[in-house]
Order: sequence, then C-alpha cells, then structure tokens
Amino acid sequence: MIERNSRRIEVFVDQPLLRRIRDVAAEAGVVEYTILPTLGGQGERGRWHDDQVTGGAGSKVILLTYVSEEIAVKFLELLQPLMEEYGLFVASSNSEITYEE
Amino acid sequence: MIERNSRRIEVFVDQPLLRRIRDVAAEAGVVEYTILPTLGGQGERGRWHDDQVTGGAGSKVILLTYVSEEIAVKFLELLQPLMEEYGLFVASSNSEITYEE
Amino acid sequence: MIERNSRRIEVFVDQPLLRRIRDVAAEAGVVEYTILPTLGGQGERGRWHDDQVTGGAGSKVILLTYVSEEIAVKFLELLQPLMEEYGLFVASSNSEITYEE
Amino acid sequence: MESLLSPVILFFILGALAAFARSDLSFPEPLSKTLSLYLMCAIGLKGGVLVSENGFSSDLIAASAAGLFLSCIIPVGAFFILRMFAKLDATNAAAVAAHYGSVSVVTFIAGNQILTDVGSAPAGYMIAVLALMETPAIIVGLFLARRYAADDVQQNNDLVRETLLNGSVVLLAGSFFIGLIVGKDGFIPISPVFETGFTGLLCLFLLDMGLVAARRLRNSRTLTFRLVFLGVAFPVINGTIGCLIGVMLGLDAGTATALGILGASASYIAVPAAMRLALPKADPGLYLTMSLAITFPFNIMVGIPLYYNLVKLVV
Amino acid sequence: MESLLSPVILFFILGALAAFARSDLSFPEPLSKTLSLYLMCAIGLKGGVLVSENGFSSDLIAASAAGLFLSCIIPVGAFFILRMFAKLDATNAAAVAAHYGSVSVVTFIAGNQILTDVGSAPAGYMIAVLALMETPAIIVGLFLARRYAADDVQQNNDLVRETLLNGSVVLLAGSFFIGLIVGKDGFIPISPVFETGFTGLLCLFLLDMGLVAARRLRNSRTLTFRLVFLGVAFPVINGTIGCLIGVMLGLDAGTATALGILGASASYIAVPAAMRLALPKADPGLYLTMSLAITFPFNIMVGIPLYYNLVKLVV
Amino acid sequence: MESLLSPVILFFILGALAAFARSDLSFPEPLSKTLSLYLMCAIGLKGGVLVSENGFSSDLIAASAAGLFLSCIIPVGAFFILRMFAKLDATNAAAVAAHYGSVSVVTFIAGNQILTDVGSAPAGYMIAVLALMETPAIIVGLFLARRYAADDVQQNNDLVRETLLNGSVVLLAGSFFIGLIVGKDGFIPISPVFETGFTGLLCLFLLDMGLVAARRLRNSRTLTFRLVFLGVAFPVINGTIGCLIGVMLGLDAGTATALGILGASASYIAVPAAMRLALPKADPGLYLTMSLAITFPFNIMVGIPLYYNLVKLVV
Ligand SMILES: Nc1ncnc2c1ncn2[C@@H]1O[C@H](COP(=O)(O)O)[C@@H](O)[C@H]1O
Ligand SMILES: Nc1ncnc2c1ncn2[C@@H]1O[C@H](COP(=O)(O)O)[C@@H](O)[C@H]1O
Ligand SMILES: Nc1ncnc2c1ncn2[C@@H]1O[C@H](COP(=O)(O)O)[C@@H](O)[C@H]1O
Ligand code: NA
Ligand code: NA
Ligand code: NA
Repeated sequence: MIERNSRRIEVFVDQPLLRRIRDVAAEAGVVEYTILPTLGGQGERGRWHDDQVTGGAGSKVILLTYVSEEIAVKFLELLQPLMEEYGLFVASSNSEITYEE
Repeated sequence: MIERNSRRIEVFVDQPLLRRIRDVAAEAGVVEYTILPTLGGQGERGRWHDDQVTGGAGSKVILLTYVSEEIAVKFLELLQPLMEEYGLFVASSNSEITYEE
Repeated sequence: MIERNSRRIEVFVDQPLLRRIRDVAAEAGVVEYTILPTLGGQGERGRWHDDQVTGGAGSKVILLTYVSEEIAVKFLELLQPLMEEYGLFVASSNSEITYEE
Repeated sequence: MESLLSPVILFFILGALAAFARSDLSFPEPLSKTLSLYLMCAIGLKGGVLVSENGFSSDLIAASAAGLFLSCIIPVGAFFILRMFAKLDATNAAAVAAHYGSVSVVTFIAGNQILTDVGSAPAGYMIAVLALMETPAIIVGLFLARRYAADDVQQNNDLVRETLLNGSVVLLAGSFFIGLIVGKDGFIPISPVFETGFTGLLCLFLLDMGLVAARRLRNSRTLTFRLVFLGVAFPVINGTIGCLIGVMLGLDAGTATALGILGASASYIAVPAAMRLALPKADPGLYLTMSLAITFPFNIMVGIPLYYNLVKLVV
Repeated sequence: MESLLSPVILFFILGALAAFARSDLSFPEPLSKTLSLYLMCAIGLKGGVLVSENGFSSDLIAASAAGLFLSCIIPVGAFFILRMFAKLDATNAAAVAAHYGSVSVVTFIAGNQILTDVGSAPAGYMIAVLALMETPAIIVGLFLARRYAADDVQQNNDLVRETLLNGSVVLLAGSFFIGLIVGKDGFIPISPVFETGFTGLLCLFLLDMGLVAARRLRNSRTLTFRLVFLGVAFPVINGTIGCLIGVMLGLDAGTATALGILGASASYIAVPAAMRLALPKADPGLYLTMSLAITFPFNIMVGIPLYYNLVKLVV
Repeated sequence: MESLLSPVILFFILGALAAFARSDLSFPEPLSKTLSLYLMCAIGLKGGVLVSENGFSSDLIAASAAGLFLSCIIPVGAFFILRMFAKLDATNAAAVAAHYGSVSVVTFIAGNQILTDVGSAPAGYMIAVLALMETPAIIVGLFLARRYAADDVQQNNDLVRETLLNGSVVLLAGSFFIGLIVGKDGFIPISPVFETGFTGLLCLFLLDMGLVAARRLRNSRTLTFRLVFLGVAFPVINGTIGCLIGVMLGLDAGTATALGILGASASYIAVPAAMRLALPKADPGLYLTMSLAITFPFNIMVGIPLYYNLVKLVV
C-alpha cells in the first residue's frame, strides 16, 4: 500500500460555469476530478435553494479533486482571476491518497 | 492569492431538523454554508436509505461550512446540547480557503 | 465537549460494487458510514456522467466514513487488493469528531 | 378477498417480495416524492370537486366531528398501552401514539379504490375529514409528552405553525380548496392527469411502498414482538371503533368504512416530520417502522376488507 | 378576470401562499426540471403539428419579423431605463435587459391556455415565433455590455454556440421540427402524453413555480423599490407594444395578444444560463428575481388578461 | 424506411444531434431511471395480459427454447470473435460477449412498436421470451471468463442470486406475472398509465437515450475501429440467425422478427451491472459503449426494419 500526500481541493461553482472551471483545471494539469451535487446554501449573496427551473443558473455543484501540491498551486493560481467574477468559493486541505503497491 | 486557515465542519442532520441547525449556525455567526445531499448510511441506530416517502424524516443532509477557528469553537459549543438529542454527527478538520488578492 | 481524532476516508466506487465495499468495511470494523451521490467526473478511464440508464454500472457513489486510526489502517489494507480490480479511488485525511461530554 | 388480486395490491406485494429477496430494485427518491405529491394533489382535488357538487351536508359535519374525536382520543389510548404493554418510555410512547391518531393518505386512497370497486364508494367529504385528521393527533401527542416527559419537549413556539404548514397538509388542503373552487367543469381539463392516470400511478407508488416497507422491516433493530403485535392490534381496534361510530352516525357502508380506515391508519408523512422536530429524542426507527412497515401493509392487505365486512355485518 | 379561477392559476397561487407562509412544501428538483422539459417538448410538438397543417403563411413571416424586432429593440430600451431609473451598473443593466427581450415559454403556454379558453386561440406558428425570440436578445444584451462595460464581457468565442445550443432552445426547436415532420397523424399515438396530459402537468409546474417565485422573493437581498416597479412596468410597456404591432399587422385578436405576451414575458431559463456564462459579474440574484419572482407572476395573474382586453379594445 | 419518421425515432435522433453538437440539454438522472422503470413495468404488464388472454401455446414453448438457445450460443461465438478479431483479453471479451447474448428491453419495445405499426404485431408471449433471455448469457459469459481467465472472476456465491434478482429482471418478470393474474379486465383501470401513455413516454426516453449514447460515443477512449465494426456486425449476424430460427419454427412474420430483434439486441441494464460485479476488471467503458452507443442506435435506426424485411423475404 502506497500513500501519497496530496491536496484535496473543492471548488463551489454555478452549474453553467462548470465548463469554464473544467477548462481551467485541464490547463493546470488536473486530469482527475469528481462533480458533487448540492441542495442549497447561504453566502454573502443570500440564501439559495437548488430549484432547477432556471436552467441551472441558480444551482451550484462542487468540483472535487485530489492533486499533487504542485498542480494544486497552479490550479489555484489559474482560478484566482475568476474567483470574484464567477463568485467561486474554493477550499483546500491536506490529504493522502492510497495506491496498490 | 491569499490563503486563510479555516475549519471545515460537517454536520450530518435529519432533514426536518435542518432548520434548527441553521438557527444555531446563525447564532454562532456562521453566515456561509452549503447543504449536501446523502443517499443512505449506517450508524448506531441501524442502516438507513433515503426513501423520501416519509416526509424527509428518514433522510439526512450534510451542512458543510468553512469558518474561522473562533466561530468553529462557538458553533461546536452551541451544537453540543443538541448532539445526542438530535442524533447529530459532527466532524471538523483543518483547511485553507483562497481569496483573490 | 470531547474531540476525538479520527481519519476521514472517502472511497469512490461504482454503484454496483458498493455492496462489496460495505462487506469489506464491516470486516474492518467500520460500522458507521454515509453514502454520498456524485454527478460525474473524469479519471484515467475517461470522462463520465451519471446517466442512470445503465442500471448504475456507469454511476459512482462515495462511501464516507470517519474511523479511528487503527480501523482506518485495517480498512485501507483490506481495500488494497480491490483497488485496481474495482477501479476504486481512495483518499483519507485527518479530522476530529465531536461528542457530547 | 378478491381485492388482493387488484394490480394496486399486487404491485405492493411485488415490491415487498423484491426487497425481502434483497433485489437491488429501487426507485429514485425524487420519484417517490413526486408520486406522493401527485397522490395528495389528486385526492385533494377529487374531494373538493365532490363536495362542490354535493354541497356541505350535516353528514359532513357529523363525520368531521367523529374524525376529530378519533384523532384526539386514539393517541391517549395508544399512549398508555405503549407505556404499559410495550414498556416504551414516555417520549417514544407519545411519538408513536401521535402517528396512530393521525392518518395515512395512501391507506385512505387504497381503501377508497377498493370500496369504489365493490360499489360502496365513500362520500367525497371524507377527504375533508382526512385533511382535518392529519394534525390534531400531533398536538395531543405533544401534550402527552409534555405531561409525562416534560424535559424532552422542544420549547419551540414555531412548532404548531410548522405542523400546520407541513407540506403534505398544505397540499392536501390546498388541492381540496382548488377542487371546491373550480368544481366539476373546471376539473375536466386536468382530469386526464389527476383522475384517469390515478390508479396506474398508485400502482407505481405502492410498488415503491412495498420496497420501502420491507427494507425498513429488514433493517430495523428496535422492533420487539410486543411492538409488532401492537402494530397490528392498533389498526384493528381503532378501525373497529371508527367503523362503529360511522354506523352509529348513520353513514352509508362505504363512508363508515372510510371512517374506520382513517381511524385504523397511521401517518407516515406529516407526523414523522413533526415528531422529528418536536420530540427529537424519540427514535424515528421506531415510529416509522411501526407505521410504515407493519400497520400500513396490514391495513392495505387485511385491514380494509376486514373493516368493510365488519360494517356490512353491523348494518 | 375569470381566468384567475382556472386550476392552473390557482395552483400557482397555492404554491406562492405556501412559500410565503414558510411551509416546507417543496418539489424535488428533478421533478421541476422534468416538467420544464416536458412543457417545452409538448409546446414545440404542438406548434410543429399546427404549422404542418396550416402551412407557412405570410402572417407567419410578418409575426416572425415583428418578434425579432421586439426582441432586439426591447433590451435597448430596458437597458437605458435600468441604467438611469434604477441606477444599475452597465453589466447588470445589460443582463437584466436581455431577459426582457427574450421570452418565457411558460408564460406563453399559460397565455395560450387562457386565450384558447376564451375562444381566441393564437395561431400555431406563434410557437415558431416563440422559438425565434429566445436568443436574439442575448446577443443584443452582450453587445450593450461590450459597448458600455467592455472589460466585463467574457471573451469567449464559444458563447454564441453555447447560447444557440442551450438545452431549452434545442428542445423547443427540435420538437417543433419533429411536429412539423410527423404532422397530425404521426402525433396521434403520442398525443395522450403531450396533449391530453398537458393542462394537468402545467398545474403541477405552476404549483412549483409559485413556490420558487415566492421563495426567491423572500430571500432576495438586492431588490429595490425601483426594480420592483420596473418588473411590473416592463411587461406592461412591452406587452402593449407587442399587442399594438400585432394588431397593426392585421393578426387576429388571439395571435396579436400572443405577440404581446411574448414581448411582455421575460426569460428565466435560457437567458439566465447564458448571462451566467457571458456576464458572470452580473448578479443572478437580480435578474432571476426580477424575471421569475415579479414579472412572471404579474404576467400570469394580471398581464395576460390585460393584454387581451387591450387588443379587444383596439380591434 | 418510413419508421425513421416516427416520433420515437425522431426524438432519438434529436437527442443524438444535441449531444454531438455539445448542447447542454440533459435529463435529470432520476427521470431516466423513472422512464426505464416505467417501460419495464408497462411491457411486462402488456405481455402478461396478452398471455392471459391467449393462453400458453406450443409456439410459446418453441420460441422460449429458441430464445434460450440464442442467449447461450451467441456469447460463445461473440467471445471468440472478440478475442481473435478485436484482440480483446479474455475478461473483456467474456464481458462484452455476455451483453450480446442478453437483450435490450427498449430495443424490443421499439421493434414491437414498429412491427405493430406495419400490422405485424409480435405475439404477446415474446415478452416472456424477452424476460427469459435476460440472464442466461451472464452465466455463459462468466463460464467463459472462468475457463479462459480464471483468476479474474470474483469467487462470490451471491453472484447468481444477485443477477437473477437484478432490479430490471425482477420488475419485468414481476409485472408479467401481475399482468397474467389481473388479465384484460384488471388491466383496464391502469391502462391509461401503462398503455395509453406508453408511446409518448417512450419518445422522452429515447430522447434521453440519444443524448446518453452520443455523449458516451464522444467521450469514449477505448473504442477501436474493429470494435465499432463488431458493434454493427454482431446485431446483423445474431438478428439474422434469430429471424431464420423464428421462420423455421413457423412463427408469424412479426414474431419471427421479434426473435431476431432479441438476438440482435445487446443488454445495457442488467448485464453491465452484473459484469461490474462479477468481472470488475473488465472495462465498463468498453461494453457500455459498444452496447449502448453502437449496437442500440444501429438496431433502432437500421436493424429493426432490416430484420423485418429479411423475414418478409424468406417467408
Ligand atoms: N465558507 C463557506 N462554507 C461553505 N459554503 C460556502 C462558504 N462560502 C460560500 N459558500 C457557498 O458558496 C455560495 C456562494 O457564496 P457567496 O458568493 O458568498 O454568496 C454560498 O451560497 C454557499 O453555498
Ligand atoms: N463515523 C461516521 N462516519 C460517517 N458517517 C457517520 C458516522 N457516524 C454516523 N454517521 C452518519 O450518521 C448517521 C446516524 O448515526 P447514528 O446516530 O450513529 O445512527 C449514520 O447512519 C451515518 O449516516
Ligand atoms: N484525483 C482524483 N480526484 C477526484 N476524483 C478522482 C480522482 N481520481 C479518480 N477520481 C474519480 O474516480 C473516477 C475513476 O477514476 P479512474 O479510475 O482514474 O478513471 C474518476 O472518473 C473520478 O470521478
Ligand atoms: Na389513525
Ligand atoms: Na420579452
Ligand atoms: Na441479444
């Protein structure tokens, strides 16, 4: 069993903007990720509830990825100019991923 | 790019009780959070499966929030009296959130 | 308020194989876990999107569990032979869970 | 017992068998909720339209009074039996008791279907009685808990409001009023969805209920033999009382049976959600399993024909 | 105003009341999306079948030209009013303006229903006009943003493609073509789902819309009095213009009213998604609330009968 | 090839075009699963009702035997072709082969629809044959894997049970039995949902299948030219064999074609789930793409009319 240190990054993004984030991720070398659903939430811009009648404009998803420290830095840097514009919320933490020997 | 240390808190709560947890969160100064869905699980009180025929009484959601250490302590303290009564499961970990400069 | 250190383990697994992972978890002494949904993702084996027309064969769920260090080691060890075969993705990190006094 | 061979019941049995055999058959949760919302809309509309046609009668008032009486008295009886016979603590006893005082919309619908099939369709106003009986038992249950397990009750003033505004209560009552307003003519354009499709969609819902009930039974950890016994005894007792009151009030056979069914049925939508809020220490595994996995199947498969035959015997 | 008593509108009101009273009634999101997809398919098919029967007429071309004209001119007017009267910055003004230039499929459907009920069914080709009017306003909105808030526009070449291929646009146009190809006979086997069930499912969707609109209004933080005022003034102005153009073109009363409704309605599906992509700095809380929580209810409950009476007055 | 212009096929094409054009049109997953459950219920009921009317005939037994024979023999042939021609390893070859031995419920439904339209409705018992053919190929596939890639097979005793209790198998067979029990009269009250609505809902499902198939094709990484070739060659060969056997058994044209369609179709529900469990090392991207994104569209758009014309030629 091999354990490798990695960064766990969560990007909270509006559904229609996910494509853009995927492009940025690809550019940063993030090739593995998983998309998670959300039900609602609250932030500076008020409380929201995923209603799915507005073509996704009012729905958020989470792009979750485990990447090396190096790629993490690159990804966060590339995300930076979009953070405010897209209203992204981005969090990261340390984590270990496990491989078969 | 500014990185700020923060606590990542997950509260696993039955759907009808979410309102109460939201009130507690507001009291503790938690103003930003996201609600995540679950499909099922297992715990001391047995295995469950989200079936949605019981008005949500048998469904759990996760309230996920990233907050400062200070607010985290307050939130966990306020949650404490409810933990056993509501059958909450609460976990927290260290994390960094990223801001535009 | 008691805080106990624990390991947060996420196992990304194809829906039909979840039963097997649950068996392995039980064997390792994991008695509490929650199953989370996903919407899609990308990995070595390409991009996927949960479509639910294929009896779940193309859908992933996440088994999320908070366990003691000891059980974590056992669980990861038991998962190891299945990792490649089942195409699992497994990540773990440090975390604290909170109990009422 | 020909009713056991109706598609509605057969789909319920199919679901239960699939779950007991550990098949991986399952309904997506949003579908369960959709069917549940649909059935409440449809039955509410139907009741409203029927009452708009037949007007408010003295029978309506008598049946409503009887329904309210039942939903207040049943929890009290159930509470003490649960305390003494099943040895539940006061909080859990109050929570379970509230479920039996309230009603199950789908049990009522299935009963309505079966009674209509045998030519004894209940009066339309029974749907108003159904709506009336959803919440009072919750108040009684809370009163019992406050009286006998004072420190366990949430001191939350929003509680009554939240209970009265429970989604299922609002939808049932709201659809009833819409039916009342639009009447038979206004209902015509929407009847293909809310009337013609009703039985078929009820089949799908009961297939899901079979799955859910059987899975819940299999995974239950807190069920004792005495609780299972009460899960059958309560509907029989309450159903009998309901039927007899109905007959005494001079209601026709179908309507009296419907009152029996309301008495016999236990809530599994509005009350569990309210109890989770008001009595969070009560174990949902307990009340949901009793109401959904024991009493519901019993009523669907045995109770309804039983109550009807009882009424026939007495009338 | 008898239309207020149709089940469709009553369900909308029920949903809104439930949300204002803070009931926990809610629709599972996949159901909302399903109903939305269904309505677009059904209306698209209907339009295609109608046009396949009646052929392409000069009226179709006139109405299409008028629709395109409206969807290009409305955003320009709205933009400057939003800038000056409501003091919005250029990006937000452009985003909101684009919504009013585009159309709301469900408002059109509700109008169609009401007009058909009063015996003035609009011509089938108006559904083609509806499809035509979905996207041009987006282009105009982006042009305005580029002109007055240059640095805020995403420099992404995929944008027009993504907008034209928005799911709702593709589904509406695609179903229209399928209706055109299969014609009346080919439509028969699928009409139980897409025609007979239409009004009933529309009720369910409007119940959900009532919930969503009222919740959005309650949680809104950015709404000023002036914006609320414009959320009512825009549909009145644009609806009047649309009706008058329709009458001038010699369209029948129903069809002219339909053109007014298209002018008056504001998009809440295709345009929000496009604006989120193209003008991410614009506040979705702003444009969604105006279009969904103010203009939509206004049109459904007041606007549609208003425009129709206006046309009747003029004709 | 008039069938290409039926709404069912046109919606499939619309879905595929939308996905190829990278439209963001998508169905909520629970809707896909709901439609899939619905179609299985509906076709199962239909088969049961038809058999309850016509009784068990010797044709039923002959066709069942032929179906079982096909579902055992096809995977063996496919396995060696996949090994030798497409150079797949034994595990992947066995997994793919099992898919072609089993059947696709929706392909059968579409075929049934088309054959009924041209006046050659297959016999009702073919739905029993469909149910019978779902699982044997899985056993054969596992046998092949065990024989030629021994260490790759999961040594799990639950496997056969899990396969036989796969949700889709249980639902299809269960609905068939319910149809058998309730018969024509019992089916009447639920026919608005399970019969009248069938074609319309099939359209929606095929719209989704078009999206899913085309997206899968676009994202596929493992597809070689030889595999694509086999994805077309397999249905043609197996369909031809099925049709010829059907004709030899003296079945009528529609029924013989249906047997051909069952032979030609490849599973994409029960078998993928079973293979993921039993042969986890096999690549789901491979078998799902071949069955869902190549063979399914081929059968729907080209295969079905082809097999029918073949039978017509021979009879
Ligand atoms: N600190 C946080 N923790 C969890 N979720 C957050 C946090 N901040 C923002 N979010 C999510 O991101 C959404 C948008 O945030 P905002 O831009 O602040 O309105 C919120 O509604 C939440 O769903
Ligand atoms: N250690 C844990 N890890 C993950 N989920 C948990 C854990 N403990 C509890 N849960 C979740 O919380 C639910 C209630 O837990 P319990 O009160 O122990 O039955 C469980 O069914 C799980 O879904
Ligand atoms: N590093 C990662 N971060 C997040 N999700 C991952 C990661 N690696 C794999 N996954 C998920 O697991 C799936 C299968 O991975 P793979 O076997 O590499 O194709 C991917 O499609 C992702 O959904
Ligand atoms: Na009762
Ligand atoms: Na407009
Ligand atoms: Na086959």
